[in-house]
Amino acid sequence: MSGFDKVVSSYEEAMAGLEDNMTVIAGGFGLCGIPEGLIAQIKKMGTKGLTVVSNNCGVDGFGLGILLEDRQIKKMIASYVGENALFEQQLLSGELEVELTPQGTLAEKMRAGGAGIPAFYTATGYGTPVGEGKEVREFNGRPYIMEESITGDFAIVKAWKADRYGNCIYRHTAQNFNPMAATAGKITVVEVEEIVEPGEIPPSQIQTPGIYVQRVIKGSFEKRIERRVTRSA
Amino acid sequence: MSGFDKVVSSYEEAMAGLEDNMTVIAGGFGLCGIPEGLIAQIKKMGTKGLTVVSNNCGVDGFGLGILLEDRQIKKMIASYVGENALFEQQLLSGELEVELTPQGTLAEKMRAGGAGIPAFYTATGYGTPVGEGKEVREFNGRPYIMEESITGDFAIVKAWKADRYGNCIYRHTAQNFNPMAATAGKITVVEVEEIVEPGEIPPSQIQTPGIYVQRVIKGSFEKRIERRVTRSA
Amino acid sequence: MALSREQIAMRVAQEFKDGSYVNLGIGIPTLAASYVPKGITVMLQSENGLLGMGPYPTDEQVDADMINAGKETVTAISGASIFSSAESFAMIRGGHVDFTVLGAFEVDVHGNIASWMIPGKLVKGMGGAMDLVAGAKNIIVTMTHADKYGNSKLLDKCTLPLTGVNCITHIITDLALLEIKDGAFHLLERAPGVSVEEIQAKTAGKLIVDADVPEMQF
Amino acid sequence: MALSREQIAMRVAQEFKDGSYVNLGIGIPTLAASYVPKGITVMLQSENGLLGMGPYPTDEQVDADMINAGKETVTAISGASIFSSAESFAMIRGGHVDFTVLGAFEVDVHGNIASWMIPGKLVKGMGGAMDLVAGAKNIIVTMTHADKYGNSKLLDKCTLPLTGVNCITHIITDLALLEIKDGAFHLLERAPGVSVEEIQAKTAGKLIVDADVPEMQF
Repeated sequence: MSGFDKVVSSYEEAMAGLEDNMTVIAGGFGLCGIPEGLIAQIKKMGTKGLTVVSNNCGVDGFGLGILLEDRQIKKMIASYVGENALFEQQLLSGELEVELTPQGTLAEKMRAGGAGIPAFYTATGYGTPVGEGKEVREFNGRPYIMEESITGDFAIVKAWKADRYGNCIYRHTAQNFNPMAATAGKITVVEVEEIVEPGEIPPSQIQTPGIYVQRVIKGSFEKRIERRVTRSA
Repeated sequence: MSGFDKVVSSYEEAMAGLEDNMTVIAGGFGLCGIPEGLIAQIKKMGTKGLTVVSNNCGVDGFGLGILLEDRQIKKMIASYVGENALFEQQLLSGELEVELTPQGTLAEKMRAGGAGIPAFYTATGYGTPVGEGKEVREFNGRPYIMEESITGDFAIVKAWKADRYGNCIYRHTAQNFNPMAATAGKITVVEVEEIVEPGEIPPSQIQTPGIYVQRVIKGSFEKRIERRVTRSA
Repeated sequence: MALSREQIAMRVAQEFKDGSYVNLGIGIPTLAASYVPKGITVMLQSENGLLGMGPYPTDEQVDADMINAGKETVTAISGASIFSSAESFAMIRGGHVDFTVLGAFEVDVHGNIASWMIPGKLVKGMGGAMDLVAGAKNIIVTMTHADKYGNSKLLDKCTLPLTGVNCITHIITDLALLEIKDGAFHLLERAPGVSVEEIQAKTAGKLIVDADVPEMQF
Repeated sequence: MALSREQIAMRVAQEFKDGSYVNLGIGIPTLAASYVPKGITVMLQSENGLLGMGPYPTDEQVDADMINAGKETVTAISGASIFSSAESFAMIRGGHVDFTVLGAFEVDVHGNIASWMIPGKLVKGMGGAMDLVAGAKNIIVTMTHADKYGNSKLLDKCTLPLTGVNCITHIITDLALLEIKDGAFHLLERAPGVSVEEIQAKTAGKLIVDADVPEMQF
């Protein structure tokens, strides 16, 4: 089944084909479950004018935040961007465009993009700035707004394990947006902690079937913690 | 956590509240992964005028087919109904109304119903009898039709194992429509092969979180096979 | 006397029903988890994909892959489930979460809420708040009754960009528990020692006060 | 001579590209799985929720919970995944399945297909066929060139209720391989020993024939 072997051995191969002005969909919630090495590769490549779709934009100096340093991001589609001074500065100076999208709508837009559904209706955001300019329609007497799906030229995903066919599982809450991002890229690249052989992950436990995945690379992860809160034992 | 214990001990309790003219969403594909005991209970209760939403309607004498015997089903929403002489007879005589729905659209309608999405667009069925009377809209130059979601007064679901909180996993391809059905019932009843204690199913392997489930009952299953095809060893 | 943050959280927790699925926003709402009444159990939903959120971890339990929607390290209870963001908001949008508790800048007599944006200051984003207020069956807003300049946050009409319309039914402030219906705030309970007059003075929106308004019981 | 069912399936299998995800309809399409060329691997998607469908089970392997979209008992290959119907059709509708092969009653020069309903006879339902033709990137239709009365199934305009519009690009019949483009059937290959004249006679829709039409190679 060599035709299904998605494993690549370098980050150059992993992100080959990424060009200026493309759209990149990224998994992750805050700094949890982010494809650290793929983001670093985009920084290294210096690709500019990117539209990045991700729940957050990292923090100063880590995660997607590092792509702000050389102004690689033209537009950010996110639900929450409040942890990043450089982000704020570029937003206020007009260098960075931001499309704030409710978190659930963002997740659903990615899923819909991957699932061939061009648009759906949600009550979320009706009557708020999010609903402005969007079609409103009533169902059972309640108003909903139409939201269109999102797809990307690339999707960059962090999984726990993948087999050579690209079948992925995620670890704990590092799952978050990753499964939806994985479905929505023309080229989906998954960075994993461990590559296993086909069959090692039981078929019903696979969270992202390999059909959505074009490339798999083994990474190493810092896994920085944004808010370490503990209790005494 | 007794407030979250969803286990009931009789089929009467499991289907309590089911009334004439209600809508019942059922999991299963053909005879695979169907809630056999819950269907038998509906037959026993004699509830009439039901709208049943299920990919298929069983076969003569098994699965949802047994609800045809006493004409309990008024309307069937399904993608394929071709294995059932009694079905054919009631359809031709006008006793049974049938709304044929493409399989993927049916699955998505259930998911949307559970997810608070009242409608979505799909290319499936555009230009065919399925698209007649439905709103057509172009996205990126391609025409799509609007499909509305489905919810049920009851959802009847077959799972492999559930814990007392209603967290479910499915076995092999007996998963099929069950996870979507589970999200779309005002009262979702899950019939399982085994009830386990909370924590026995690892959190990331749970396929239907208990929040969707109101009642769990342990059943016993015949698991009739529709088309047994084998090869020599 | 005005309630402390902890007391607001305690009053919120009294509203929890046994067997409820609850989403608690950052701040006072999260505190409510510490005051769930005896004999009542609730299961906490965290919108990043966790149902059955447990306490903060011990040092040994800390795991970068195990966080809550506030990006804090957490644990999961026995019987928890973990899922994608799409599934998490399917639960929320689909009305499967019984209770949502969240903070706000302003609430008005129509049940509108503003909680995510103050124009002129930097916009951090709405996160999951718009989905939560659109989807939850019961929403309790917690906030101080007035801002630090004494301006009421309970208005006839919100002035800030909205998070949701027509969705808030109950508010617990440092001064009172109020219900919103028929285009007015209805005073249901007073904080111990707080007079109806003080509440009236600090409520800009239409307020309806019955003859006898009981004090909160703790 | 007209191709047998097996030969049609063999010709279909020649179209498979290494590393393709393929959905095969009931009948001749399913047979194609047996003729995948050496050195080529494809992964079979079954729309009831299985990617990586394997051969039929031995008697010992039979499991009622393990079936394909034709409701037959099957097995899964190593590296297979199993998922819900919603996920399965997300794959299909979203264009992630590379090849779909299915049967039809009629196909026309506009790429329309009719395959699920003959009015007056009982309607069994479209199952997943409408989703498959709407979502697949490449669709091959397999069918006999004409019905048993000699009536062509390749028409200028389908007469039966449609399964999908503007979606079919290739047809493999017992007589020929044809491509649909620019409002016509284009004859690409003939079955061995079948004349262009016979194909022309049995093709009701506009047919374009190049000077030299090669025979299929097996």
